[in-house]
Amino acid sequence: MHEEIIISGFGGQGALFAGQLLAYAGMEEGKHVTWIPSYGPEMRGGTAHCTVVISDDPVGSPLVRHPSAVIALNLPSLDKYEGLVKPRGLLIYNSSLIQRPVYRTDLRVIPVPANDISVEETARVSENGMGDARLANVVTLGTLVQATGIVRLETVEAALRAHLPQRHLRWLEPNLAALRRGALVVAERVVAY
Amino acid sequence: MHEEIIISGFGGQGALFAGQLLAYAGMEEGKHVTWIPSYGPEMRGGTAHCTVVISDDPVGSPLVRHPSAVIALNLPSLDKYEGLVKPRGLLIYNSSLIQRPVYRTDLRVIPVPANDISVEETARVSENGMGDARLANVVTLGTLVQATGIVRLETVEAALRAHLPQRHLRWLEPNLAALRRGALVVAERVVAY
Amino acid sequence: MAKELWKGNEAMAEAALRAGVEAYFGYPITPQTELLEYMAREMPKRGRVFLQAESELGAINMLYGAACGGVRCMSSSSSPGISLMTEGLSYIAGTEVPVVLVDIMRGGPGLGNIQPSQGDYFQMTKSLGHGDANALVFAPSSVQEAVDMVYNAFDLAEKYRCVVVILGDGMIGQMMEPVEMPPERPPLTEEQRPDWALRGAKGRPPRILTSLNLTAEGLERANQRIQARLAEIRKNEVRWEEEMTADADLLLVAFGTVGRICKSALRLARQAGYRVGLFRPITVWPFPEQRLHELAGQVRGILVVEMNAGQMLLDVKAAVAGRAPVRFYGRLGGVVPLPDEIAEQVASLAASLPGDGYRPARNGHQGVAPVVASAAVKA
Amino acid sequence: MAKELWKGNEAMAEAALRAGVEAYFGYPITPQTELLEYMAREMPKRGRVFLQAESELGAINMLYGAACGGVRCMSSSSSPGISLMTEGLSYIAGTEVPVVLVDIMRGGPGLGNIQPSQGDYFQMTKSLGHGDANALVFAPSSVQEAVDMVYNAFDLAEKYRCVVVILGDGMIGQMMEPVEMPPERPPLTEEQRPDWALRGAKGRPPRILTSLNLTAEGLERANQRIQARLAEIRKNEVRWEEEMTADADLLLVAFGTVGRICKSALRLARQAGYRVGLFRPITVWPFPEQRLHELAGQVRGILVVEMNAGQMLLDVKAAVAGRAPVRFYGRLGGVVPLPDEIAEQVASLAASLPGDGYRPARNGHQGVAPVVASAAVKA
Amino acid sequence: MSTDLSQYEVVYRRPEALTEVYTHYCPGCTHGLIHRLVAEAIDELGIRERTIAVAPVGCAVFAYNYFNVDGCEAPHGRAPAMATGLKRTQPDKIVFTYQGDGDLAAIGTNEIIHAALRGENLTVIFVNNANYGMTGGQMAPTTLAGMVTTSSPYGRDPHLAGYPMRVAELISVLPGAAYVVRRSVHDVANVNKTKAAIKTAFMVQMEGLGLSLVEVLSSCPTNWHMTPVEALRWIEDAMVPVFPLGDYKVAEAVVPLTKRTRAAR
Amino acid sequence: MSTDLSQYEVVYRRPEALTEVYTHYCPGCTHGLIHRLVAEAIDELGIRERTIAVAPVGCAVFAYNYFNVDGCEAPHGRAPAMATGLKRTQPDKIVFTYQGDGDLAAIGTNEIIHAALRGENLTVIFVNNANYGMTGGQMAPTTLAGMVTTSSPYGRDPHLAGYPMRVAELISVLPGAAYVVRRSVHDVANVNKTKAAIKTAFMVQMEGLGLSLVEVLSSCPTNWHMTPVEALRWIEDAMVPVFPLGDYKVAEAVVPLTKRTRAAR
Amino acid sequence: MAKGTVVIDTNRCKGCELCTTVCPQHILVMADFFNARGYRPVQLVDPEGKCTGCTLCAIMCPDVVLTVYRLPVKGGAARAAVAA
Amino acid sequence: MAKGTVVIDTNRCKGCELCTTVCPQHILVMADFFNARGYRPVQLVDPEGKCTGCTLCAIMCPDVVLTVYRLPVKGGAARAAVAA
Ligand SMILES: Cc1ncc(C[n+]2csc(CCOP(=O)(O)OP(=O)(O)O)c2C)c(N)n1
Ligand SMILES: Cc1ncc(C[n+]2csc(CCOP(=O)(O)OP(=O)(O)O)c2C)c(N)n1
Ligand code: SF4
Ligand code: SF4
Ligand code: SF4
Ligand code: SF4
Ligand code: SF4
Ligand code: SF4
Ligand SMILES: [Mg+2]
Ligand SMILES: [Mg+2]
Repeated sequence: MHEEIIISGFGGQGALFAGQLLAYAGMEEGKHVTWIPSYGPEMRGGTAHCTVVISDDPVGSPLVRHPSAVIALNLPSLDKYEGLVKPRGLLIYNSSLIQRPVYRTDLRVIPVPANDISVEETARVSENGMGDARLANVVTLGTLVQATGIVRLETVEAALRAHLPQRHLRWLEPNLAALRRGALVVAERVVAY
Repeated sequence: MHEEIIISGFGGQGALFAGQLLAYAGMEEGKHVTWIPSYGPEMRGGTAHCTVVISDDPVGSPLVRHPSAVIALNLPSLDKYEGLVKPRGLLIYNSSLIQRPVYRTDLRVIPVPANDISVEETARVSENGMGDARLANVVTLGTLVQATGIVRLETVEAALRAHLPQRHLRWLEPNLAALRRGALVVAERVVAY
Repeated sequence: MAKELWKGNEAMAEAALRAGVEAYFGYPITPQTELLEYMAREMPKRGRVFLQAESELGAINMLYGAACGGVRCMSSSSSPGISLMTEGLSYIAGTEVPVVLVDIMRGGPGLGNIQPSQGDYFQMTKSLGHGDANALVFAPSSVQEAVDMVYNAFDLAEKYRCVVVILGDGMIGQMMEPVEMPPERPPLTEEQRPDWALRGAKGRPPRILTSLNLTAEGLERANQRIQARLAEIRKNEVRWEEEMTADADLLLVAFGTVGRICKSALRLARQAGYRVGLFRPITVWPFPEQRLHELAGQVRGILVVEMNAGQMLLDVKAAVAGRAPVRFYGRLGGVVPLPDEIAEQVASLAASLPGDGYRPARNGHQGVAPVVASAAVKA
Repeated sequence: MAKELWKGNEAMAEAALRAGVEAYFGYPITPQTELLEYMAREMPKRGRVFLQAESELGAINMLYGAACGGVRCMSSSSSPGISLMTEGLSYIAGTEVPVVLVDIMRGGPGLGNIQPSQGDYFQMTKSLGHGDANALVFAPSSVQEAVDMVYNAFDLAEKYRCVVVILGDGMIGQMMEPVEMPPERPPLTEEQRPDWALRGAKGRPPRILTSLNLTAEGLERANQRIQARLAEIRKNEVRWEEEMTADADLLLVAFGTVGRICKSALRLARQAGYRVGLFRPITVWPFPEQRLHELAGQVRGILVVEMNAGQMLLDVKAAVAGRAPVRFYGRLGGVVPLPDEIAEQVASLAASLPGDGYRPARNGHQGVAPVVASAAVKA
Repeated sequence: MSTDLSQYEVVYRRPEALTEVYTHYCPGCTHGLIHRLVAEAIDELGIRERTIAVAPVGCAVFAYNYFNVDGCEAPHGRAPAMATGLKRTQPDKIVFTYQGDGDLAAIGTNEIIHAALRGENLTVIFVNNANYGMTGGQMAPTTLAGMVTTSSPYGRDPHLAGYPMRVAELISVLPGAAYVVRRSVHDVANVNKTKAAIKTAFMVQMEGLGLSLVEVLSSCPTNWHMTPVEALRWIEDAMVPVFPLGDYKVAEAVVPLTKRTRAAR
Repeated sequence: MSTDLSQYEVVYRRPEALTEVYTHYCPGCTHGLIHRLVAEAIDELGIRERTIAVAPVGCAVFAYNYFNVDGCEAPHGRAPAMATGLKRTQPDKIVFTYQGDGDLAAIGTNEIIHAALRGENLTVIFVNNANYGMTGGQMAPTTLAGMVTTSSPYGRDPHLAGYPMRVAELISVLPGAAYVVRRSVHDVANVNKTKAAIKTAFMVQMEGLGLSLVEVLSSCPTNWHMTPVEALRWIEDAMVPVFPLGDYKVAEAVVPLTKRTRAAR
Repeated sequence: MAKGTVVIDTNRCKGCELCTTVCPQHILVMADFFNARGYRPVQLVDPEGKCTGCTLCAIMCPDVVLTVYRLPVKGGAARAAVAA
Repeated sequence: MAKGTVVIDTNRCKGCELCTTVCPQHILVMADFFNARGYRPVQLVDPEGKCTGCTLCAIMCPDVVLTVYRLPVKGGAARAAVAA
């Protein structure tokens, strides 16, 4: 097993954290893992992405040109990575924000209304009953894990429990819920292969 | 012909200038020449010396370990260079300041009362009739040139005319006289060989 | 101890803390700033000295001062900042006081960018400023290796009274990997301080630490002492890694993260039927020239891969001494060479060699169309 | 024109003036200060810019600014000051603006002393700071050669948009020798200014000069452009001198003043019956590797002599590529190797070589007892 | 709503001395605002075609892309030296540096002090945002006491890291500095005053009177973890008391110029 | 003349904090005198065994050979940084730098300013002799207007090279500086005042009050081309008017210390 | 009251809201959509023509998003353009 | 008048004459010979015992050449030694 995943989105969308959760889970399951962010001024307001490699063998390159799976949390990310996914690879995108169709036909594509799901799940615990999009990253991570089986969903849940920053503890339950909701999407709507 | 001369003395004794005159004269006579000073903090009050190489061939090393001739204008210079002159080389020293005998017996040694001669020559032109030791360097240079024939005395005289700084022009005649006086010393007292 | 996921910069900082670093001086610069920020958080907690200097010149000279006191100290920076440190490094090396320096290289020359690069190879392994100053330079290829290097760097620096450099790149600094952290060591006691350290001349004659020696003879002696120490290092500390060299007739040579990327390239090329091995210098000064010289006698050709225009290449050529043709593949400006393109380069190296006519079947991973080799590719 | 006796530092300054240097920025440091002082006297007389900077950092960045305006400009310094300039040099090289720099090397590392040395070879030929910055580096062995190099340096710097370094040592700076000064050239006219120069965006789009390029791909392209220029230099500007190589079976390799001292050593060794030749690189970057490689095929052994611990040695080894054994004789800390001791080293090299059994009669100049070879002598 | 603009006069438009390039600054970052003021001053003085900009290393590193003038990029902190090299060799040009507080007040202190000492005819726009913006918000010499940054995570402790550096005060001590003032851009009135000062600063150079430096208190909403609006309020509430606005040095010969710029508004 | 000294009391003897080494200073150079004052202060305060000296690059480069304390050698201008490294890691030690005007006021301005800004507990002895002595008398930032040096052969032109830098005034602006004064050694009274100031400066460090800097006007007979006696007169006549003697900063907490040193004399 | 209007270069706007806080007429409001660069841009909502062309918004905008227009007052030129 | 004397470390003296200019008794004069380091050292010429041990010479000497002695005044200690 050797999977190379890129998760990409706007600065605040939590792509980097989702990648770390995945890496933690991989490590817990005894795999070799690397996680590497894009860094630099482009982080200022622009997009941020990270690359996670999970493998049975020691990881050579932590950077990849052609990932086996991509999560695109916004349109620029889809624009940037659609062309790069390996043939027969997996492309998950945030259909709440991205309206355009996917052009590649040699990919497994899963649109996830990640913002909408996040809004629903966060609304449950927010004081004013208004939800927000902050869990879109975890939603799509759920989808990825479910669709690929790179790691088990429970391991990601454990990683969430272990690594969600203390100050965000009240968001643990919504996170777990978002993760599971994301996983369910796979069953619901596999659009193309 | 390949001569390597070191001229050495206290900071103010003009060793460097004497060396330059010699180098100029060598150049005028179509030789290959180099002149290199000692430099650095030791110049502060300490001794200063220069090495002049005059040769029929292009000069390889401008520095020498074993000069063929040395002019020692003061005692520290004699102490430093007596042991380094080449066997059968020439050692000229300022006997006005140096009382001790020379120990080497394989050298041609010429003591020159350079300060005394200088005092005499400078007294002639000074306002108050008091001489000083400032021409000791040129005196010994005269001795060197006369004793070795490296260059002709007239060429050194021409060099003096050409390179004595403008502001010292009134010292030209005394310089020329000092040079000639130094040359005469050779005839007078060759002490040892 | 269980492994944890650590970011390279922070992992190195923590390793230094556990090794007993007593003082850190630095100045922010991407992509090493997390190291400084980690120190800012953790050093005060443990009662140790953290100080953000006004510049890299300030930092390296604060380090110099602390080191003169026999204190375990360290700094970190990245390429432009390292350039500013070279005068100080030369003084430190000339004074023979131990310091540890982490250099997380980025793209140059000039301001360049903040992507991974190996453009400081020359300035860290060769010149270290003016004069014959040399550091013991380690090039980590993983976060764990970086951690272990930092952890051991202080002892080595003290043993040889030298500068120890951890020469990583942006990838090492920014990447997260599982790490097993070494145990915390007790701090140095006053008695353990070296006998040359400036601690106040109480009950003993004053000590002087200087790199100045006005006479040529005196400075030559000082240099000979330094060179003798460096010779000891060359004897004792050369380290490298080999992979699949036993039967190799082609050899990849790469250091740092490029070395690990070459491992993937190696697998691809082996799948494609090439008998290729990997030689990864772990110390880049001293360079493992002896072993490379031996291996060069065994292979048909050597491919050096670097993220620069060919710096280690020179050491390789000198070590190989004509025993095998040496080719170079370099990416510049922060572009990271990836396994597939390196594998392509191996193939084209093999094709270009006279060799025994053996031409492997191209049945392995095909990758994508190879990127055009950079103009920096040299014969 | 008649020859005059010139001190190296002042001669180089005058040569620059005659070549049309428009601005000089520097900071005092022995043994190059006379160059700055000459500029202080002469530049104002000719209506040009002399400015003593607050430091070498100031000087190199003033130079950078002037160069961005397409102005003929220069600076000079010595080893510790040069170390402080490397960040700026890397920026200048990365921005591709032409400057001329004189480095009069002194003993290191650290403060060292002010005696002649060749300890900046690595930092001037290899790293020039971080990244793959390279300068065209000339190593003069006489004052006349230094003068000619400086005189031509500006044209070369402008042609290749690069840094040109005159790499001398304290001897070159302090020595007086007869010099034939080249003629004064007319100053650049406004039309002759290069088309990239910052002169105000009057009637044209603004111009930008920078070394920054945030994307890896963009910076790689910039680097490739620079490397292409450097390749041109390698093609066109390699220079060296040979003496008595035709029949030589031993080869001395030395640069700068050591190269000229080796000429005397050569005569001594020839007198002693050794068939020795001299190879003196005049450009040390680019290093004349091709010709040395050829010569290496002809000789039984090579002796590299330097005033450092063995820096050019690495280039020699890489160029020789195993075709002949390479030995090293180095003096450190400002000690100047003299002809007799070098001749002794030639003899001991010859004795140590397997060769054809030929052993010359020792009938030449005996010199004095050889100094003990420095600890820096390496196999 | 389609107004017929042909009836209207333009009362505010993009200055010519700014290019059309989108800036990379964070939303609400006043670097952009200060750029605009510089550009307006250049336009109003009619010096665009003879101005050369020296950009710093800091968030304003790309300033040369935004100013519609010849431009270059100095190593971190060395802009005044680079500008000196430009101005000394091209005295007819107008050369300005644009520098952050890390750039000018930390690594580059030496260069600015000596440029001021020598009275270089340069204009320095000094943007004080109390932190190193570009590298992610570390402590700068200008960081306020107690202020939390990524390298002063427990708040700047004056006993360990000193009190904030007051640059205008420091530079004004130097004889070669002709015009040294501190301004802010936290509201319209202060923006206008800043603009006048920047214009004066350029005029000082045009008259060859020596170094002019305008320190501008500027926001960094991203690293201050505030909204842009909050950030401006914080300048007023927290920064201005530590960095009092005002004229720290107005050389004799500069006084008439300040009157002219005031009148022009 | 053989006096029986056993009857006598020693009223002046070589301080213990000076070694017996002959200094390399030129005849009449007051570097040696200032060394002596520093040594006396160290002796009187009883801190010799816990003092560390940081020598500069400049004529005082060998200061570590002359002070009978642990010592080291900083790169040109970096002594305050090196001293910071020493003091921060050994706060119980007394660390001082001894720096010339080229060292501190030219290449090393950044380091001294930031040491002062941070309020490093260091003592700085700043020897202002209006030129670069060691390299043969070039212009320094402190060179007087019109003064001829080897790098200002036509006299320092303030329009090109600026007016002399007044270091004490500049440093006193910085909040972390606790005690900043200017003194001179051109006559006995001033030597004594300098001594008191140096002693105070060390006491400031002993009390942990921040940076103390004593600027001392000093002679360079060699490069000024004067006799030592003329050189002292020149300090009084030419330098003191440009560099007024006095106390530029005496922090609240330092005032009692100055009284103590005055009383002790 | 002078009559004015502003033209918004929507894609240039970063949605920082600085203009909205200074507009005396409160006619600048944030849009509920994102522009091409992912920011919520400002919009002029001035159905009643309240804009006076006072330029305050433009003076505070860090991104030079706003061009301000004003109807010339009869019998006199408008206030001199800030950037002539 | 207190009675004192000075001891001169002759080889340390650089002949700068600073001490001679401050001695109120004018009893320090330059020698007519050179010391081992080539300088003309200062000499105490005090046949009449005019030296008061005032230490002024030592205070001005840049090379710590002079050690100053004073006969204790009866009924009281000498002025506290400068360097205790
Ligand atoms: C020599 C060097 N050191 C450090 C850096 C990293 N660096 C880039 S910008 C910066 C700080 C910028 O802060 P400031 O000048 O305040 O500008 P701002 O971003 O706040 O506008 C630093 C330290 C560098 N590029 N070069
Ligand atoms: C980096 C560097 N630049 C320049 C020098 C040369 N240098 C040595 S001492 C000195 C000036 C010293 O002047 P100052 O500090 O005033 O001391 P002084 O000799 O006058 O007491 C200089 C420029 C050096 N050693 N290192
Ligand atoms: S980081 Fe701060 S200073 Fe930099 S662009 Fe963003 S808000 Fe502006
Ligand atoms: S050169 Fe000047 S400062 Fe240096 S020792 Fe001589 S007199 Fe003193
Ligand atoms: S011009 Fe004035 S009234 Fe019109 S939108 Fe702008 S701030 Fe509001
Ligand atoms: S101030 Fe400018 S950038 Fe900010 S919201 Fe208003 S128009 Fe947009
Ligand atoms: S102690 Fe006083 S009186 Fe005696 S020699 Fe010295 S200065 Fe003169
Ligand atoms: S002051 Fe000191 S060095 Fe000078 S002459 Fe007097 S005793 Fe000698
Ligand atoms: Mg800032
Ligand atoms: Mg000085």
